[in-house]
Amino acid sequence: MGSLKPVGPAAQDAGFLATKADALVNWGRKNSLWPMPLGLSCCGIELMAMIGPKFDISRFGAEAARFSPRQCDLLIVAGTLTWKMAQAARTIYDQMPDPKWVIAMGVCSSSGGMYDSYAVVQGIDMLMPVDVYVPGCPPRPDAVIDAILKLQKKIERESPIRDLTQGRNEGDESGTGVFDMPPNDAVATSRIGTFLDADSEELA
Amino acid sequence: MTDAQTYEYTPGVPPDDIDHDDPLHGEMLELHMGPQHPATHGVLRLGIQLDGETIRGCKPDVGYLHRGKEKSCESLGWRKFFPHTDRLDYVQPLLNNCAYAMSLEKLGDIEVPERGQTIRILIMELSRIAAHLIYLGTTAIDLGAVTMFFFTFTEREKIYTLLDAYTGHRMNNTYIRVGGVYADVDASMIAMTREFLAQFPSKIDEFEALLTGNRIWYDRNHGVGALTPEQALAWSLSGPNLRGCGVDWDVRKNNPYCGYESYDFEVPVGTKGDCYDRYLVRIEEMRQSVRLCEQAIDRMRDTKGSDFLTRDRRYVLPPKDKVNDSMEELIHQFKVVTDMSLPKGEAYAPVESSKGELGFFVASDGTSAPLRCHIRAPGLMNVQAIPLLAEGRLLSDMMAIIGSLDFVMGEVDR
Amino acid sequence: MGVLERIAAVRGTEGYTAVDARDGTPCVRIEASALPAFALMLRDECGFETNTFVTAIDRTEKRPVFDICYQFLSLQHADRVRVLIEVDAADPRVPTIKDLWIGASYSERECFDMFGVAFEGHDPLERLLMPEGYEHHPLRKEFPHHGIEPDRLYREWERTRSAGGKA
Amino acid sequence: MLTTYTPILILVVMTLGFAVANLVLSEVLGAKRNTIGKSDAYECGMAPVGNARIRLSIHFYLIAVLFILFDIESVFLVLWAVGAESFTHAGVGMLVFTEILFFVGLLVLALAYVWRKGALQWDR
Repeated sequence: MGSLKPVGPAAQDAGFLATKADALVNWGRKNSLWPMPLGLSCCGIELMAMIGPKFDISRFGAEAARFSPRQCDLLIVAGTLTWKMAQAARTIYDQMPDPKWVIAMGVCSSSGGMYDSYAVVQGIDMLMPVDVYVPGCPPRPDAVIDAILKLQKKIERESPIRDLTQGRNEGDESGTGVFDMPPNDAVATSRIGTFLDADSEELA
Repeated sequence: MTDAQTYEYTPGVPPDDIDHDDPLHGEMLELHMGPQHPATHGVLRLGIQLDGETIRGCKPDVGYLHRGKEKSCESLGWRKFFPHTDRLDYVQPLLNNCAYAMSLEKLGDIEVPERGQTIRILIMELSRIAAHLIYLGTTAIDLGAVTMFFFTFTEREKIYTLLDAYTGHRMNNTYIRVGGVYADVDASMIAMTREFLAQFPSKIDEFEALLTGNRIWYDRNHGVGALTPEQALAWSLSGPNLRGCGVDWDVRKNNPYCGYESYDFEVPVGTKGDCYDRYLVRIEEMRQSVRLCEQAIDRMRDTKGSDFLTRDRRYVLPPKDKVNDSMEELIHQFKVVTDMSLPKGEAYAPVESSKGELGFFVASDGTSAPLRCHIRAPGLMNVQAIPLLAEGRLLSDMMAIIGSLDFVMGEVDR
Repeated sequence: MGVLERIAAVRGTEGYTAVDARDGTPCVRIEASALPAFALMLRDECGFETNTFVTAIDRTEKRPVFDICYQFLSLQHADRVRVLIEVDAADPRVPTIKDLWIGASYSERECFDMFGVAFEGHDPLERLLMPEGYEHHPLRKEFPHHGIEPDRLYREWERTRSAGGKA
Repeated sequence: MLTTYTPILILVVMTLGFAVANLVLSEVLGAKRNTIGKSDAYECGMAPVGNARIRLSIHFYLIAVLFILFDIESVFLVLWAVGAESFTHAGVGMLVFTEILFFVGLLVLALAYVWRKGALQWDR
């Protein structure tokens, strides 16, 4: 599986120092992704099997599964996210220090899966920006390891030092010193607020 | 350690016999042992009131994994609800399948052929072993024995490869159908199962060597969360939690189904009803399941070649090759796929799951979609009993209590 | 000694009507008001030590009624009994059995949460599965499959910067 | 002109330098993204209820003080153990040993008193 996108011209003119420093920082980041296992349902069991002896993600430096968001940089949402749990999931995502990435493990977290019901979030990208989606119900552990490898390729092409030298990530859009990581709504076009409300005529 | 102080129990209200200006009891610290916590084995939230280290009040809050399965069953219909039953108690998917299939067979008086029943017993006992391995692995890692997690998951991976060979998928394998099983079991699978069953008892001895005599495991579990038989029955506990307190009740023995009465196995029963007894009961249950699996495999030989799925075409899909060349089979398939309807009435078929008595109460009005499909979850009763065992104890005992009650949130929240 | 004989031995034949169930479990239909006495008799005289479940069946497609359905298990006799109570669907109201079998409290809370059946005497009758601020009862037949505004609580959750404030 | 203390100086500079460098680098290089809720206390995904500044049971303080008491005792024992060799050469080995025995005996007495009063037993 080659790199997702060929390296664009922007990287060439970023100057020697930035790309080399970026490469070093990205190399360090991608090989020590500490997962935050948000094990919600069946995918959580496959997540444990992945951390277990047979599939063993410590070969990729990702086995230090801390259960506190403060010490993790990869949030693996494994299982069905319900609307009652949505606030807790978003709070955990907010409380993770930057840089952070999100893997939506299984179809339930990617797009609501088999549950088109009144209580299930139809895809966690309505709540938080997701980097890699893993199909499968539950996906085999090697599918999730493949997702981590894809994420590592994605991290390789990030440019933290160049953004730093060009002062890009200092400011914040809303000017209140408060960042908000908007959901990327890649799979489900954002349906927050578009559900049937109580007195809509379709219900009558 | 003083023995189990049992406060006069009113749910969620800390006893007021503590005067708060006595320096030994500070103010009440309220915290969430929340939906995202390694020791709650899933998304359960406990609202805990702590007085120093002692739990004064504990109120479980469930529903963080409520996916509305009973509602989707009413719109999906009988046949399409099978994959949902895998995701109920997701550490033993096939056992939920069998429970659901049995309640439908009871509703429609459908006879499962001999070989189908034997395969089901073999599959259910393998799922029970897998579920108890998850209990052992996660409870041990919560109490500090990290190697147990890797030991039990190595064994569980072997069961995954077995089920992969039987059913085509490691987990959530919808292999059971109304009236039998989906595919036959051939000689290579039986050889693999025999090989696994041959080496598994020695692995259980390894687990016991690591835990049973272990001083830390003994002190963390002995006398913690003690249950009297009357309490267990009043709180509708069942399965290993009930047998741990000395009540000899096992649905496989007392309401036998699927041919269990013709198998010979014992039912382990504890004495004191504390976490340590529940642990011993589950370890012994794994050994009994191995015996059951071996007997099921021996029976497989003399029913070789006979059909594993009933021939009653009202509920069962005809084999694919027949459908292509016979008009009648094509009509059967079309009728079953679009509208497999069951006769009017209610039915409840209890099954001995690894957590307790699991059953599907199905009410049908004669159409292809159920009027009501209530899932009787033993896990919900286990969660309900947490405050009874946890209040008055130290916070670190909460891990042993939650581990030993052994519930899975998919089944609790449905 | 079958279940119905045991009940008849204690109570004679008035006050309940036997119903034959599809799966052969002895099934009895009684009035809502007779439940506390009947339940106490079941537990003490007929030996039904534990309650298996409490649920409701929404029969509003044919008649505007709910069937509240209890099931009890007797370990000493190794048999089960099912009790059905018909309540009006507009205002389903049934006395609680939580004081007799405390194991029934979560089943009753779930039945209230899903159907809106009011269990009198069950003092903190709160929702079990849906979040507190939810006003509808999902398992009623008229409730739509996709739900009504499932994300309302998430939208209204003002993501507090400072600590405190209920999620 | 390497005086005998230079290695210690290098060691101090290295350790302090390493610690300070880490702090400064992470301060400079780190992306300071202050999102909503990031500064909230982490309580398993929920907004924390109540506050943590409450009056704790005195037991915690008691256990802490007892720990310090017996910890300092071991510090003195280490001091004696380091000098034991030179005491025996100086001929006062036995005297110092009896003093240490007396010191330890006194503290064992204290431990017995604390044990009997039940301060070590946690949940009373």
